[in-house]
Amino acid sequence: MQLVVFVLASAMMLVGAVGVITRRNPVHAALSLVLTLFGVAVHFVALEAYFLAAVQIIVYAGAIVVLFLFVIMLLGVDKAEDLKTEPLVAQRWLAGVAALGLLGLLVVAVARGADILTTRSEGLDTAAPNAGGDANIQQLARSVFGDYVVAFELTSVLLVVAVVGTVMLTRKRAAGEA
Amino acid sequence: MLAASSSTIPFPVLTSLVVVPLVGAALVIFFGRARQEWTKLTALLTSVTTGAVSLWVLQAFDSSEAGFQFVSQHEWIPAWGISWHLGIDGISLFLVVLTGVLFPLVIAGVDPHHDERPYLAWLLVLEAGVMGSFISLDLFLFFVFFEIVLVPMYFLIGGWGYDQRVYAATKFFLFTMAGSAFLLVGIVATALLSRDSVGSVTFDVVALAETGALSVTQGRWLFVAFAIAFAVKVPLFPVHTWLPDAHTQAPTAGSVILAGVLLKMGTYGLLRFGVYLFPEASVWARPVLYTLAVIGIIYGAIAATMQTDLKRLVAYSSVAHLGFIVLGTFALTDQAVTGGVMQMVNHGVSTGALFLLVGMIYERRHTRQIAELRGLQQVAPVFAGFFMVVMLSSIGLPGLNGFVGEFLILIGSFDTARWWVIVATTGVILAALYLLWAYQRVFHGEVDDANRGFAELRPREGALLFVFVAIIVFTGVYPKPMLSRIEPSAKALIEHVESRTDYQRPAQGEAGK
Amino acid sequence: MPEPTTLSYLVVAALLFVIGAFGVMVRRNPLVMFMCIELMLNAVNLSFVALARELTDIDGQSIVFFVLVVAAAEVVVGLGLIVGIMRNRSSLTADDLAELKG
Amino acid sequence: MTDLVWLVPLLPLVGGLILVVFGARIGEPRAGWLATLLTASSFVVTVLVYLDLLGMPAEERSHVVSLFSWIPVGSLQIDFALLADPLSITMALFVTGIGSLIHLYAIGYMHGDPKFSKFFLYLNLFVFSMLALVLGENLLVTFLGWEGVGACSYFLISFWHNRDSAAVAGKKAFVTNRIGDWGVMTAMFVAFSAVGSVSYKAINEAAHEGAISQTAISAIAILLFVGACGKSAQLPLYFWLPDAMEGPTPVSALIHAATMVTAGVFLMTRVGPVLAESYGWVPDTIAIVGAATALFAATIAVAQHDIKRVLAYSTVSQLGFMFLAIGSGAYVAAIFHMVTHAFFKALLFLGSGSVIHGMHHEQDMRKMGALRAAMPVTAFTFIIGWLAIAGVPPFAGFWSKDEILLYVYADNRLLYVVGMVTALLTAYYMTRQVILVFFGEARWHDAAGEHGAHGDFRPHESPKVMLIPLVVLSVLSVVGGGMQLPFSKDLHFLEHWLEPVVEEAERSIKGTWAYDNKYVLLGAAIVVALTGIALSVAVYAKRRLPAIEPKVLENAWFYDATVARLVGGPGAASFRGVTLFDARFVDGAVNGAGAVARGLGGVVRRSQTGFVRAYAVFIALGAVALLAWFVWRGWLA
Repeated sequence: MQLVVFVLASAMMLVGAVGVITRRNPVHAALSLVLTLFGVAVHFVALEAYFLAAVQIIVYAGAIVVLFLFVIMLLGVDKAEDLKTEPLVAQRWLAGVAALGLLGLLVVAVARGADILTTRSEGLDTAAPNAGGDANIQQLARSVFGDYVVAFELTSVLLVVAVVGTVMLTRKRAAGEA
Repeated sequence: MLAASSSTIPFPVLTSLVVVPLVGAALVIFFGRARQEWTKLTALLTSVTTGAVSLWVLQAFDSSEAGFQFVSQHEWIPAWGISWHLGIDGISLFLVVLTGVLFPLVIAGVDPHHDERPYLAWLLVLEAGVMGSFISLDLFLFFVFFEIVLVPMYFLIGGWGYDQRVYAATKFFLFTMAGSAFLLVGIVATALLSRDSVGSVTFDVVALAETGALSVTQGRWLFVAFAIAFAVKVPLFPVHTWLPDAHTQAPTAGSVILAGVLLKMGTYGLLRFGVYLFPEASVWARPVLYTLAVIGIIYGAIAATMQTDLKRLVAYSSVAHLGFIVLGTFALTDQAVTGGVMQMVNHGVSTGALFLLVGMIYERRHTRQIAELRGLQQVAPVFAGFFMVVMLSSIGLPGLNGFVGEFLILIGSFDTARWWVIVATTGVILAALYLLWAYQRVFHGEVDDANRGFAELRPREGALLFVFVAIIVFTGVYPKPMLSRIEPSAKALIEHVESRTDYQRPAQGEAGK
Repeated sequence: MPEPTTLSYLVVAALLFVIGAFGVMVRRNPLVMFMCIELMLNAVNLSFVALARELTDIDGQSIVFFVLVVAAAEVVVGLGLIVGIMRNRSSLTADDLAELKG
Repeated sequence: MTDLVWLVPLLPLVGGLILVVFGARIGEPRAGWLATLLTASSFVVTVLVYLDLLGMPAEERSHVVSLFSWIPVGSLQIDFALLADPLSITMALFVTGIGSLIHLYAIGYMHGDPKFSKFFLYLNLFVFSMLALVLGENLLVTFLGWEGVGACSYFLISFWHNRDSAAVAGKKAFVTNRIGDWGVMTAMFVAFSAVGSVSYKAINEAAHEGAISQTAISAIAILLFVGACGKSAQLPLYFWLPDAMEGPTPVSALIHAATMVTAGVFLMTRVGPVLAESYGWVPDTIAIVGAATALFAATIAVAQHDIKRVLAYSTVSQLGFMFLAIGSGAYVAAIFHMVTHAFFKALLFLGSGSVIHGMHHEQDMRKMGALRAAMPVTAFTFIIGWLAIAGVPPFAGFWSKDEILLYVYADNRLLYVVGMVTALLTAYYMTRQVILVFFGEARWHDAAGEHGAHGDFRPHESPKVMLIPLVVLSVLSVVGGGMQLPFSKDLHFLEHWLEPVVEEAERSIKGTWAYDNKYVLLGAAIVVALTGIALSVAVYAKRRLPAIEPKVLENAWFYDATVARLVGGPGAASFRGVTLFDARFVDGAVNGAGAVARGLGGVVRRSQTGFVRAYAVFIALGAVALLAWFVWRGWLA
C-alpha cells in the first residue's frame, strides 16, 4: 500500500518537475509546479509530517504559486519562451554534465552513506496516546518555540524586512525623491 | 627580569589612552552633525585629554624600574590565551608621550580643506590605534591595533590628500597589508609553537619571551616573518617606496603623524617583538639588518638630494633617519638601543615639524616644487628661522635633539658594527648636503614675483612651531631625563638577549681602565 | 508489498533536486528560474523529512519549517525585484541582465 | 675665579638669546653695543680666570668645571664640562679679545644694514660656540662648539642671502666642514671604544701610558686630523675658505682668520700626547699636508685680484704653517703663530674691510691704488699688519714663523725649504697687495662711473668705531712677539705657560744643529723676507720686472673647478642614477607586482560573463567536483 502511494506521489512530483522545466509558457510551468508541490505534500503525509504537509499545501501551493501567477499576469510575461535555441555556448551541454554528475554522485553518496545513519534523539511522537492526532504538531511546536525560539523570532523579523523591502522596491517613486 | 610590575593605580590609565580618543571619535561623528561649531573643540579636548594622561604617565613613571609599569590585564579570549594586556616601559614611554602630544598639536594647528567631521574622527581613531600598538603586551592585541591604524590612515590619505592620493593610499595600504600577512602568520605560529614550553597557548608577550623556548630554526623563521612586516613599516630598503608617495600625497596632518609616530611602529616592533621574542635570531640576523640600515641611510640621503618635490625630499630623509634607528636597535649595546629609542622620538619631532613647515609652504604657494620657490627668507624671515632650526635638528647639529640620538646610536654601534658605522657616519655629510641645498634653493636668492606675496608666519602657526622647537632644543641640551628613563629598559632588554644567547656586550674602554 | 525505504525517498529527492538545478541552468525566464529553485528547495525538504523519520528526530521537520518561511520571504523579495526591473525594461530574460560582466 | 669659567661662554650665549627674541626691537645700533658689551665682559671674565690660573702653581693649572650631566648612558658618561687650563684660556683670551674688537668694528661696518641686529646675533652665537669649542673638557663639548661654529659660519657667509653666490658659498663651507666632522665623530667612536671615555684627560693619559693599542691611538689622531683639515681649510678640503669671503668682512676676520679656522690647530694641540704616541707616519702626514697647503695657497695668493681673496689664501697658507709646526712636534710654536696670526690677520682683514667700506664695496685691487692719502689710519695699520705677516723683525709674525721654521729644520730639511719658499712668497704677495692698494697711481677714478650713486667718487676714511680696533690690533701685531722671544730660556713666556699642557708631546730640539745655530736660521729668515719684499717692489712699484700672474694661479690651480666639475658631473650623475634606480627599479618592482596582479585579473575576469545561468553552471560544476572529492575520499577510506 505504502509503495503504491510512494510510486504515485513520486510520479506526480517528477512529472510536475519535468513540466516546470519544459513548458514554454510560464503559466503552464507554474501549474506544473503545483503538481510537484502536491506530490511532495503526499510524501510528507506518508512520512507522518502532517503539519508540514498542510503548510506545504496552504503556503506553497496556495500562496506562493498564486503569487507567481499574479506576477506573470501583472507583467504580461506569459509569452512563450523559445526553448529550441540556446544563446550561451555549451550551456546546455555543461548543464547536462553537471546535472547527471550531480545525480550520480548524490545517489552514490546516499547509497553508500545509508548504513551510517543511526537513530538518536528522543524520537518522533507519531501516535502518542494522550495527545490524540496532534502529536506531530505538538512536538514540532515544542521544537520551534522552545529550542529554536531565537531563530523563529529572527525569521519573523526576516519576513517583516522582506515585506517592507518589497514594498519599497515596487512602489512608484514620487518626483524629487532620490 | 622584565616581568610585569604593577603599580597599584585604581584608574586604568593605559586603557583610557585607547578609549578616550575612540569616545572622542564617536562624539565627533554622532554629535558633530548637530553642532558644527563644537566638532573641532570636541576633537581637540579629547586629544588634549589623552595627551594630558600620557604626560601624567611620564610624570608618574618610575625611572628606576626596568619592567612594565601601569600594567592592566584582563581576559579577553581565554581559550586562546588572549588578553587585554597593556603596559609601558622605558622603550614605549616616550613614544606614547610623543603620540599624546603630537595629535593635539596637529588637530589644533592644521585644518582640513573639507569635511572636517570625518577627518577629525579618523584622526582620533588613528590616535587610539597608535596608542594601542605602543602599549599592547599581547601579540594578538598588538596585531589588532597595528592593523586598525591602516584604516584611518588610508582614508586620511585617500580623502584629504593631494592629486595622486588614491594611488598613494592604495599603495600604502596594500604594501603594509602584505607585510602584515607575514606578521599574522608569525604571531599565530609563535603562540602555537611555544605552547609546550609555556604550558598553554598564549599570546602574552612577556610570557612568551620569558618562558617560551623555540628551536633555533623556528626562532629564525619567525623572526624573519616579524622582520618583514616591520621592515615595510619602518621602512627599510628595498621596501620603502610606499613612503615617499604616501608622505607626499597625504594631507599635512597625515604626513606629520605618518612620520611622527606611524613609522615608529616598525622600529618599535623590531625592538619590542623582534629582539625581545627572538634574541637568538636577532643576533643571527644582525649583519643583514645592519647592511639594510646602512643602505637605507646612504640611499635615502642620495635619493633625497635629487628630489624636486620638497615633501618627497623630507620623505626620503625619513628613510635615511630610520636607517640609523634600525642600526642602533640591532647593535645591542646600551648606548645604541637607548639612542635608537630616543631617535624614534627625535625623528618624530623634527620630521613632523618639517612636514608642518612644508605644509605651510604649500598652503601659501600651492606648490611643493623646489624650483618654483625662491628667496623666501627675504619675505618671511621668521618662517625661515623656524625652518632653519628644525632643519639643523634634522641634520644633527649638536645641542639640538637630532644629534643626541644619532650620536648615541653611532658611538654605541661602533664596537658591534664597526665598518657599518664608519659608512653610516657619512650619512651625516649627505644630510647636510640635501637639506642645505634645498634650503638654499627655497629660502635664499632674490625673491621673484611669484613668491613676493608669501605670507609671514601667523601667530597660531608660530605657537605650534614653538612647541616643536622648544622640544628640539630642550632634549638636545638636556637629554638626561629622557635617557635615564629609557636606559634601564634598554639595558634589561640587552641582558635578556645576553642570557639567552652567547652574545655579550663589548666592554668599552676596558683598556683605558 | 515492501515498504519504501528512506533510501528510495532520498533518491527521489535527489532526482527532483537535479531536475530543478538543470532548470535553473537552462531556462531564461527569471520567473521559471525561481520555480526551479522552489523545486530544489522542495527536494531538500523532502530529504529532511525522510531523514527525520529515519533518525526519529523532530529537528528535521523544524528545519523544513524554517526553510518554508525563508523560501516565502525569498519569493516575495525576488518577485519584487523582478517587478522593479520590469518597469524599466520591455522584455526580460536572465541573459539580458548582464551588467556585472567583468 | 676659575669656577666662574662657565660665565665665559654663557655671556655671549645670553646676548645671542636676547637678540633672537628682541633683536628687531632693540635695533641699530643698540643691538651691536649689547653684543659687544657681552663679548667684552666675557673677555674680562677670561682675564680674571687667567690671572687666577697664573697665581697657581704650574701643575695645578687645570681646572674642570662640570655643569651638568649631558649624555649619560651606561658606560658612556659625558658631562657638559669646561676645562680651564693654560691652553684653553689662551684660546679663550684671544677669541673673546679679538672677538670684542671685531664686534666693535662691525657696529661701524654693518651700519645701515637691514639685518643689523641679526648679524650680531650670529656673531654672539659664534663666539659662544667657539668658546665651547676651546673650553670643552671632552671631545663632545668641543664637537658641540665645532659644529656650532660651522653652523654660525654658514649663517654669516650666506648673510647676504639674496646673493646666490653667498648662499652657495655658505652651503659649501658647511658641507665641506661636515666631511671633516665625519673624522671627528669617528675619532670619538674609536676613543670611546678603546678608552671608554671621550674626555681629553682620559684619552691623553691612556695614550701616554700606552694603555691602548698604537693602532687605536693612530686612528684617533689621523681621524681628528681629517676633522682639522676640514675646519682649518687644509688640502684637500681647503676650497671652502676663499669662497667664504662672500660674507661681510668682520665675519672673514673673526671666523676665517682669527678664530674658527684655528680650531684644527687647537684640537691637534689638545690631543698632543695622542699624536706623540701614534705611529711615526701620522705626524709626518700632518707636516707634509701642512707644508703642501702652505706652499700651494701661497702660490695662488700671488695672482689674486680680490683684496679679500689674497688674504683668504694667505690664511690657508699660514694655517699650513701651523700644521707644519704640529707635525714637527712644535706645539708651542703652533699656538704662538696662531695667536700672532690672529692679531695680524684680523688686522689685515679689518683693514681690507675698511678699504672696501671706503671704496663703496669695491673689492678688486686693480681698481684701487694710492689710498694711503685718503685713508691714512687704515693704510698705516695695514702696513703694520703687512710687516708682521711678511716676517720682518721685530713684528709679531717674524718671531712665531721663525720658531716654527726652527723646529721644522730640526725635523726635516726638505720641509724647511718648502717653508722658506712659502715665507718668500708670503712676503712677495703681501707687498704686492700693499703696493696695489695703497701706493702707485689711483686707478679708481676711471671706475667712478660704476658707483653710480656717488657722482663724485672719493674713497673716505672709516668711522672711529672701525678704526679703534685697527689701532689696537696693530699694537698687538707689533708687540705680540714678546710672548716668546728666542734669545733666552727666560723669555719663553708662552712655553712656560703652556708647559703643563704640552710637555708630554712637545718635541725637544735641544742638542740639534738647528738649536745651536738658531741665529743663523733667524738671519736666513730675515733675508728671505726682505728678498720677497724687494722682488715685489721691483715688480709692482718700480716695474723693473714683469709681473708673473699666470691664469693657472689666478684660478687656484683649477683645483676648485676640478672638484666642482667632479661633483657636478660624475657625482651628480651617480646621484641621479641612484634616484632613477629607485624610481624605475625598486618602485618599478612594486608597481610591476601590481601590474602583474592586474594583468592576471584581466585574464580571469573574462570568466565573469555576467550571465547568471553561466554562474549557475559553474556553481553546479563546483558542487559536483566537491562531491566527487568527498565520495572519492570515502571510497579510499
